[in-house]
Amino acid sequence: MVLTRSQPTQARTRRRPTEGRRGLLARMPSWAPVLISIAVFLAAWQLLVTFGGISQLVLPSPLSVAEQVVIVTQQLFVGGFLAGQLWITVQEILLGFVLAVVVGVIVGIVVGLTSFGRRGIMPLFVLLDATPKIAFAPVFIAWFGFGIASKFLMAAFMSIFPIIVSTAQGVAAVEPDELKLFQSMKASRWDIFWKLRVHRALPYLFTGLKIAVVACLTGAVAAEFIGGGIGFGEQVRVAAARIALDRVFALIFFLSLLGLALFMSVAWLEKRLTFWNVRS
Amino acid sequence: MVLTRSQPTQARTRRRPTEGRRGLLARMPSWAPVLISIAVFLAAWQLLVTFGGISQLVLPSPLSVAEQVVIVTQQLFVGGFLAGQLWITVQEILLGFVLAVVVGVIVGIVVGLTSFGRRGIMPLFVLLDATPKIAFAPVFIAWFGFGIASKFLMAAFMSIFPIIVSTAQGVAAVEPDELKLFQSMKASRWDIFWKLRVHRALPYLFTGLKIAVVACLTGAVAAEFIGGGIGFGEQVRVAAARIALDRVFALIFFLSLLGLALFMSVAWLEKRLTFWNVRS
Amino acid sequence: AEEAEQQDGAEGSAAAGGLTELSVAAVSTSCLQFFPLYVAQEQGLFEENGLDVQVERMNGSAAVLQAMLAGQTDLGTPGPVPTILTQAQGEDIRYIANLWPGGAFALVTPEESGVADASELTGKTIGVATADGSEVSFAHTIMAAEGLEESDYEILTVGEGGQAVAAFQRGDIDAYAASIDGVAIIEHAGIPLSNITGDATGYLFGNGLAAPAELIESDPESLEAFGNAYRQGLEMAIDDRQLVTDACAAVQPQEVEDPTYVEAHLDALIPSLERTDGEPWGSMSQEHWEMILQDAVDMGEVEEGEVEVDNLYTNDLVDGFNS
Amino acid sequence: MTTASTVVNDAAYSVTDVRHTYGTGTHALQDVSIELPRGSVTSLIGPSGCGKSTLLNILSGLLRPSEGHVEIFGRELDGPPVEVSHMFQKATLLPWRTVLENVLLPLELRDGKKAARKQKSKARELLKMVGIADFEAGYPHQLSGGMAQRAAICRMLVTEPQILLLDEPFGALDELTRERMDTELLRIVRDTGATAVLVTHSIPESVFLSDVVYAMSARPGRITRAIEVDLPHPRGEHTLADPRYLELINTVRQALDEGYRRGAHT
Amino acid sequence: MTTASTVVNDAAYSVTDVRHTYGTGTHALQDVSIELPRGSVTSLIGPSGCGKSTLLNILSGLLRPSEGHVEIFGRELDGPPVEVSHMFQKATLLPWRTVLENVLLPLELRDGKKAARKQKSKARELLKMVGIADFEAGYPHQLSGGMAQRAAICRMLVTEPQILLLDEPFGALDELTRERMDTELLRIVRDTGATAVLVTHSIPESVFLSDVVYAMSARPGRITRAIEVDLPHPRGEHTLADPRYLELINTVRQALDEGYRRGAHT
Ligand SMILES: Nc1ncnc2c1ncn2[C@@H]1O[C@H](COP(=O)(O)OP(=O)(O)OP(=O)(O)O)[C@@H](O)[C@H]1O
Ligand SMILES: Nc1ncnc2c1ncn2[C@@H]1O[C@H](COP(=O)(O)OP(=O)(O)OP(=O)(O)O)[C@@H](O)[C@H]1O
Ligand SMILES: Cc1ncc(C[n+]2csc(CCO)c2C)c(N)n1
Ligand SMILES: [Mg+2]
Ligand SMILES: [Mg+2]
Repeated sequence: MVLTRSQPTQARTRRRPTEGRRGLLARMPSWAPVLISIAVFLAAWQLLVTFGGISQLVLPSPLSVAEQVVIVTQQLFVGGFLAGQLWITVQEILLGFVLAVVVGVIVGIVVGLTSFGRRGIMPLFVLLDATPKIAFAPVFIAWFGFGIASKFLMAAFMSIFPIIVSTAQGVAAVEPDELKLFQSMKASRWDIFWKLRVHRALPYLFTGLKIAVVACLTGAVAAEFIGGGIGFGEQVRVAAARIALDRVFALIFFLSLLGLALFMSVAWLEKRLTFWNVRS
Repeated sequence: MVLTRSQPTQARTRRRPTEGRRGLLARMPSWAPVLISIAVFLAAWQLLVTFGGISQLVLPSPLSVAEQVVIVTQQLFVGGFLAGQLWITVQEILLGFVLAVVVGVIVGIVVGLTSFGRRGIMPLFVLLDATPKIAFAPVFIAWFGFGIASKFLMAAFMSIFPIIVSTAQGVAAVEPDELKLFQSMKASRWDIFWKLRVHRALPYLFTGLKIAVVACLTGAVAAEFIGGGIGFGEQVRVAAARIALDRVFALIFFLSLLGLALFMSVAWLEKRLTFWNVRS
Repeated sequence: AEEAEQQDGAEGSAAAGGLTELSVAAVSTSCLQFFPLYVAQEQGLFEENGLDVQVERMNGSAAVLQAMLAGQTDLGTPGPVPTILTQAQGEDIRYIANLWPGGAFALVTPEESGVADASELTGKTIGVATADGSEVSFAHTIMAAEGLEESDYEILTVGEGGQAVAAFQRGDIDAYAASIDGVAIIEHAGIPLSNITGDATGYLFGNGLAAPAELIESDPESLEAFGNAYRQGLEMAIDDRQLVTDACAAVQPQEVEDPTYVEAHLDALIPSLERTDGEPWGSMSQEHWEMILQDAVDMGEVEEGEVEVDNLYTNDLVDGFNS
Repeated sequence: MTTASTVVNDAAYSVTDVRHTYGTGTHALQDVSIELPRGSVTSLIGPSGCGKSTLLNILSGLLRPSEGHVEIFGRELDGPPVEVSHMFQKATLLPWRTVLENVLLPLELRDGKKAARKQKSKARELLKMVGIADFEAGYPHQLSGGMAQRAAICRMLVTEPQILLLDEPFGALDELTRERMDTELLRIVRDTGATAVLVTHSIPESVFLSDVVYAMSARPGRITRAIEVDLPHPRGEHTLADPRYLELINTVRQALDEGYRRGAHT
Repeated sequence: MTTASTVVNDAAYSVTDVRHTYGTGTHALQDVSIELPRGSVTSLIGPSGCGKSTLLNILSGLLRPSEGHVEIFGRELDGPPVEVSHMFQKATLLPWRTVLENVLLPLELRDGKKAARKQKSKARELLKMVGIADFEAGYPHQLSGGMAQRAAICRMLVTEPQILLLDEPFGALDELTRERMDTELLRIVRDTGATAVLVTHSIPESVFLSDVVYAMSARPGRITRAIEVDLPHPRGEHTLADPRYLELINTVRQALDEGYRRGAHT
């Protein structure tokens, strides 16, 4: 139906008037669909395990995973061993991310603002970014040892390329009209950088940061996986070695929450800092 | 200098007249800067190893890596064992990528075109995408065995989320003007999809594909790393286990070339299929 | 037996040429570590025993046990402790043969450190190759025999090969507990090591052949044939080490590029694979299994009484292995 | 002008008591009743945001009015009717199609790809008529704004519509190009006997093109004046010098200024 | 009009034999020589692509001509001079700054942040003058096109420039809003005694605002006619009814049409 009487709810979907069959769904609060699909997913999983004759050691049931989630949560709250391991991983991620952002943004600016950087260095980064960086994990361990250093450096290594590339794109992607405006106002290169390029680069940068923050988590976990010794990712590996698959899933669940929290923080910051970037 | 006499070379950098100091660099052929920076990088590395007193067990010299690159190249050309392993990894990546593209695009379309998908399912994918997917590698091995299956499925799993997200964004991001045009011409939903949405979705999709193709390589290698048994990534691990770091670096070099080739293929396809997408 | 075979069609169905198909998963991707398997394969010993064997390589006991439970493979070579853990979770996978009667692990220190006895490791750090528990309990057993508590030393997972070398060079570890072939790799890289294992761990045998109980029930003949071929592979390789290089060239050529590397491996491995106590190849002792299970209980890995020793293994097939 | 609404009358459109309020609460149109004779050219002019596009969208069947009703050729309007072609301020050519493929799009959507391919010669004729025949194989990004707008005209005409709805079709062009396009458009409309409704911001353009100019007040839009344009046909360059032309321009300006002042426009 | 170029004369600008060819080979300007007296308002009008913006960019010091030279207040032009403010077709407000911060930008760039902050009251006055004082804390995306353009005017005026270069400043506005802005602008220019150069596509606008209208030919742009506008000051709504106004519009149109026909414009 093309013709629809306009109703209050229609404003939201203004862009697609032909698709405006507004039923139950439209009247649900916004969290309801998420809960519904989670519930359906969990129910299907439980049925598969119950009636599929699959060993718990191969695919644990959601119920036993939930039990482990409860147990892990309790342990985390008590603040014992597991909380310490989580804290180690959090440190690795945060240190790695901060390092990647600081170095990546600086390198990205240099690369993006100089002709040599764009033509001579950028292709190298594309090459490096196309390597499966996880293959470097043993090298990092050998260089930087078994402590936190090799892990956060690996996390930084995994996450720095999207930051460099997006920063370089960002600082190079100034609006010609705005550049002309600044030039006509006799702005210095310094002012053009700080009062124009930086702002225009932010939306690009945040695109890179959102990819990077997830890559950073992956990097820390991968380094622990391969390098062993410490951290929450290592606990996943220990649980896997003990064939405690329900525990594995429960621990992964916490890692996902951590990833989501980091992602959301970056997204929140993006919204605050690039509030002006409304699609025109 | 703001005022510059316009010269033929200026056309290229029209957007930044203030940065137009055109010297040696501008007159070099475009591959020269890349070679220069590679040469500088390798020289610094060799000097570090030669005079830094670093054990070859920790950081091999570029020369010994180059030697190994030659050896590996010879072995690959002879078409023996190593070529077979490379072919296994290539298969894993291609199968994984094709699977991720097929499933990811279909899921992305469903998610992007339905209100329930956007509101109920998309957040789940964001959550999943924020997990360190590498933690699932042992689980994939348990489910799908040691053959190629568990590896290409892992590769697909690592690369599917950017495809889903970008496809969903793409099919939802139709230009309102164009949608109105189609509606005024009484176009069917089918026509709106195939003759409008698909085209507008392509640039988004390719952004996702370029991330995905690198993630796919990482996924295959990580699965081999952790799951063992077969493939080029496994050869990296074997070399690392026998403390042949020069070989490790040489093998990683070939994996990078593979990654670059895949990335370039996708970029080439993008240029062909979205030739019309010039920034206006 | 024919009826049972029809029931369990998945395992060991008769293939063309009258050979019975059987798949086995090794817990390591190293060819040298499991050389009897590959020699048997390369020399056609499995065919001679009426089998068509498919060999897979994985990383770790857990993955192999899961693959067996998921029906991905018929046989595996897990360690005893992971097998105990599997039984504790209600799955019936049993040892049918002991592949490493001489023990799988060694505790070593760099020669230059001058440490010659485990008792000198008080306050030091012991590196282990994997966190899968075997090396850790191995180290604990040695230290406990010296009267040291777990709090008297540190355990650090460092991985294998280059990572262990780096750990020594950086001074992150003072001793290293790893599989004997892992130790051989480090020595071969030019770091002389002293073996300070001692004899407290004499009862700790290494990985073995394991199979689901149903398969042991339904097709013992094929399993006997498999063990027989494996034993023959071991014996042939001991007589002619070149067979190992030949077999591994097809599977893991990187490992046999350097003949001295192969020699170092075989020198280290063969003594622990050979039966020196006069018992038939593959057999296990009730007493050793009880001690290993008790260790697992003491470490808190399983509850007392959760696993019965009698269910963990069977010596029923040993005669077949040695026929 | 009252006729029984059940009887088919001579009007292309008859709009009765139409009001429109958007879902957001914006009250866009108020009590609009107009009758558009077959073959007439009508202009809508008024301040920005007064509801001109809203009214055009209602006429095109893209939007159903909150109140009132619309008849087209005597029947109740219900969704985009086949007789109508709608042209928007922006050319909105699909950038992945050549110019010719863009022109053929409405035929392709109506009759399928095969049927559209058979009509290539007709599309080419139209392109020739507007002077961009050489560009049929080019892509939109290779065209200037004026050329793109001409391609959009061809696309609009290729289905031989009986009714043309034009929403500021030449707003993006410079004044001289625009005047030429106006003249061309007028000729086409007269030649084909089509009915046209034009939304514009340009007073001279509205006078030059129309039989009637409707001036609208600021939001909520209502029709404040209907100015009959009695300039003789055919119109052309000579019209611009006609004193009556300038007089009518002033009349429209005044009508507009009143509505403008009454509105809340900033 | 020949004066020794070393002597300081009364002209704000004197342009001698300027030609410009872009790096791409586009020959944009040909033999342009004009003199702009202090305090005058000059319009440049001509077909799209004829080089109007190129000429304005040369006057603003953003572009150095391939040949010929330009003097400003008797001295050789060399980079953007302090006396000049340049305004472009698009308002180009920085979206991350409030309206007030946007207006203060030129002061901030010239004198630093601190000095700029002290001039807030002056910026506020300007905003009040153009009627958007209430929006000083708002962001550009909250403004309509006309409001944004007014903010850009304030930004242009805040440095009290002696010369204003305006490149189609109101091209994006609707006709009535545009007329109001024109009137406002004219008042400001006259009040401050500034010299202004205006590029426009609208013939009536050029006549209404200027002392002299220069008509340009299609590319390569050259000045084909200079039309002195002898309409009395102050101009306003009454000017629109002045028969001399309409006469001058026709004169400019004819001048332009010649140049248009001679050019290669499609
Ligand atoms: N889809 C919509 N939802 C809500 N409000 C709308 C919608 N479309 C238009 N409006 C509002 O309705 C009013 C009339 O809009 P309309 O586009 O019809 O004006 P217009 O006369 O065409 O203006 P312009 O000359 O700027 O094109 C405006 O206030 C506008 O903001
Ligand atoms: N930076 C540039 N490099 C190369 N060519 C240019 C450049 N800027 C403008 N041109 C070309 O020079 C010619 C004159 O351009 P200019 O922008 O001065 O025209 P204009 O009269 O301002 O046109 P419009 O009315 O469309 O704004 C055009 O053909 C244009 O394509
Ligand atoms: C990946 C990997 N997993 C487990 C072991 C343990 N392991 C398997 S066989 C063997 C030899 C004696 O049993 C040992 C120690 C290993 N080495 N590598
Ligand atoms: Mg409108
Ligand atoms: Mg211009």
